[in-house]
Amino acid sequence: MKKLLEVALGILTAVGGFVDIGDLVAATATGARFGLALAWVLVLGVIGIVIYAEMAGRVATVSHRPVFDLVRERLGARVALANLFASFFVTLLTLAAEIGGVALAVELLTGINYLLWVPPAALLVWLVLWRMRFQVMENLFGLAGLTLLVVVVAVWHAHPDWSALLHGATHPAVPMGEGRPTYFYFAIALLGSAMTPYEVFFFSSGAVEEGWSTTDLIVNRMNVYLGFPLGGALALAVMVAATLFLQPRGIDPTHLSQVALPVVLVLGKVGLAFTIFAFFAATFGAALETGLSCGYTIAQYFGWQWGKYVKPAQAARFHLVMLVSVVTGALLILTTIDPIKLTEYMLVLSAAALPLTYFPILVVANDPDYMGSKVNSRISNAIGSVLLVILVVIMLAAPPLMIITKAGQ
Amino acid sequence: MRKPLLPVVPALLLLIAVVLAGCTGPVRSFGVYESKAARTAKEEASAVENARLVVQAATGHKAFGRYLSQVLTETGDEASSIQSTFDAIQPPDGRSDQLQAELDDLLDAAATTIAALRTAARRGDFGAMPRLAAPLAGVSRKLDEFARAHQ
Amino acid sequence: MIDAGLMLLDRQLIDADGMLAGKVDDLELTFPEGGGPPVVTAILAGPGALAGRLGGRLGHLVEVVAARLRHPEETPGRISFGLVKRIDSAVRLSAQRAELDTDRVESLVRDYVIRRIPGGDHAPE
Amino acid sequence: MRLSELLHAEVLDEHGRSPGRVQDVRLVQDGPVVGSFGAAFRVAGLVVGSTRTFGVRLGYDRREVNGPWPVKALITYLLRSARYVPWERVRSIEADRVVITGSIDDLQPPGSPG
Repeated sequence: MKKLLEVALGILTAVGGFVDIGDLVAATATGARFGLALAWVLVLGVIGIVIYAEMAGRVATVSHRPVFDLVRERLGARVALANLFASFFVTLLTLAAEIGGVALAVELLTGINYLLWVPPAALLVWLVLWRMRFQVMENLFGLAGLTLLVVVVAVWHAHPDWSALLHGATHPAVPMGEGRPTYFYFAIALLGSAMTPYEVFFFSSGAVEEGWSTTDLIVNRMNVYLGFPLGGALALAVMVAATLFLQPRGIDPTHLSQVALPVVLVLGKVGLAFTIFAFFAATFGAALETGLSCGYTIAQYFGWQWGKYVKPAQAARFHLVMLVSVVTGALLILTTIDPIKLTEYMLVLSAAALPLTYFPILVVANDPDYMGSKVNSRISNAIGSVLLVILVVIMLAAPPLMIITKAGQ
Repeated sequence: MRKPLLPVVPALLLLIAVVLAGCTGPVRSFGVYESKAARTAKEEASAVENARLVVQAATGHKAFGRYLSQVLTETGDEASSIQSTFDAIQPPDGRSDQLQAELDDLLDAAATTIAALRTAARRGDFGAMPRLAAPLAGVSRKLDEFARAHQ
Repeated sequence: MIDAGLMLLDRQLIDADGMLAGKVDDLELTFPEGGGPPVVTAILAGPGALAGRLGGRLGHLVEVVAARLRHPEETPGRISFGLVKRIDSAVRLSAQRAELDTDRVESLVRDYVIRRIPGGDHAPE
Repeated sequence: MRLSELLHAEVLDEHGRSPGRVQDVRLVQDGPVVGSFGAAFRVAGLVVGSTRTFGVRLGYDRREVNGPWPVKALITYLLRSARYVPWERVRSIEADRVVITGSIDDLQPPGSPG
């Protein structure tokens, strides 16, 4: 019974923790500009994160080695260092975007300029990283993130033409006035939102933080196989809401407030209150995950003690990296760079950096020295390989597309 | 002896710099000016439609005043940024001058109306908003037509 | 037999208490006095050892930083192979990390930064 | 000497021909007893070949990593020219260069260390 509760809690926090500023921005932007013509990319992205997060969780559970530890072992000190630069840079940008998202959510609530909320938001993020136990942190913000269900309710109450939506999703076409490069540019951003590199850093390190053993492999599978697709469904709901309310009017969203607009129109003030809370919970939870991931990647490359399962004094350099990362992220937002634009860039760079993380996971998940009998099944390998090919193509295509489309304008 | 380490970070920074720098540049022909004007009209139409949606929320008492004035402030800022970006481009010839005049009228009309809405929202005068917003429907339609005509 | 690059290099070091204590950044090989093939006598860990692996300008940069963080007359962090207890997916040591000379930077950061922030010495709640 | 001084060093035979660079160093545990570890590792030989591929450290060639097969096939192909040099054949070690006795023609593939 206790195990069952544990599994249920794990699934719920996986759902609530799935969506972050990247998903909100990418789903709204693509819904508003392309309707559901990019819904298939979200499905592909969810399949990708399910396959690779399951692998990373299984590897961490069986061998007690988190992802970046293995990146160093499999790629060698030199290549892994280049990888560390790229992965850390993208994760730091994501952290900055999430801190910006927290500040924007508070701005929506208070009407006071978001820049004033950046320092307190960053301080609060750091305090939680400094003092709160890992499991408490994960459950609290995972469950709070479930409030995003309000978007599903809003879509339901809007009584949309379901068959038209389904037709749009299953017959993807580039809408009038949009070019093919822009379509693929946003496809990459959307894929990046579902599969950001920090998610596997966090997920695999989390398995070590929580001391998972092989009996927890079932928990790992349930979290991933049920939690992530349901979390993806929340992102899909955001996309549908934008398709219903923003696309017909030709609105190209540029602010977080516009992500909330469809819910406001359907559910009114109560819906708005829930939405703002959900924005706060989702971005704050993700700020914690990315802040930790900044520490995880560097500490795991150098072999330093990391983790919240020990006192800060026992993982001194890990905590120092997190502290510096949170401050740097906050300073980046304080330069008055548009957090939404930053998010869009971050998503494309995330997608481009994915093979660097996913390839070593795929290799180690096949290594009997680490995995014993728990090596990858043929199905995992088949789907994992196909995805990896797609990701390598994306890595090569992203920079030219970014220039051709002027970052999706 | 060994290859230099992949210059990942400089490459990324360069990429971002290129993208950001690509936003504006000198315009020498009518064709380029026309496409910039069309793009401006499309962006402005998006802002105008957003304002209309906010008014719809306001009349139905569907949102807190703070949120409404927040969104209208953002929309107003966006409209003026669109206009100032467009006005910064020198029209290369006489035909472009005409295009500029035509579009600027629409941009002015939109900016004035959104500013009035913003003020009303700040004062909590939501009842007046539908009347104030009335011109936006026409402006939006004309912007849309303009964008289509000059694509 | 094992292949050093494949099964030893870049592996995680774990101390007697289960704490993470750095990586196998390099190995020290010693030629025996009576001749014959070199013997692995120590694990080298820390930035001074890592720099040699990276090579080039970057390696040089790491070396300069590392040299500032330790006494110049000392060689890079060295852990005698006699302290190794077991090698599996990590290299397990029979000493505590505080006893290793690879722990210097960690203890500097701990004593001068982390311990000075309130709560640094308490487990998270 | 450090292990890293051997890694990536170019290997040359008596005729100045090269089978590649040092990819890895094979160790055997039969040296003098050290501390609690028991017999120390002693260098048994060098794995030599192209070091310009990222596949050297993945374990597809010398260990039982078998999937996914396209990756296995690719890496095995890239590393097909790897050879094993027993330590007895190492004549001298200079900066970035290892000279071996005999010809490179009679070197065998490295096989698995286990």
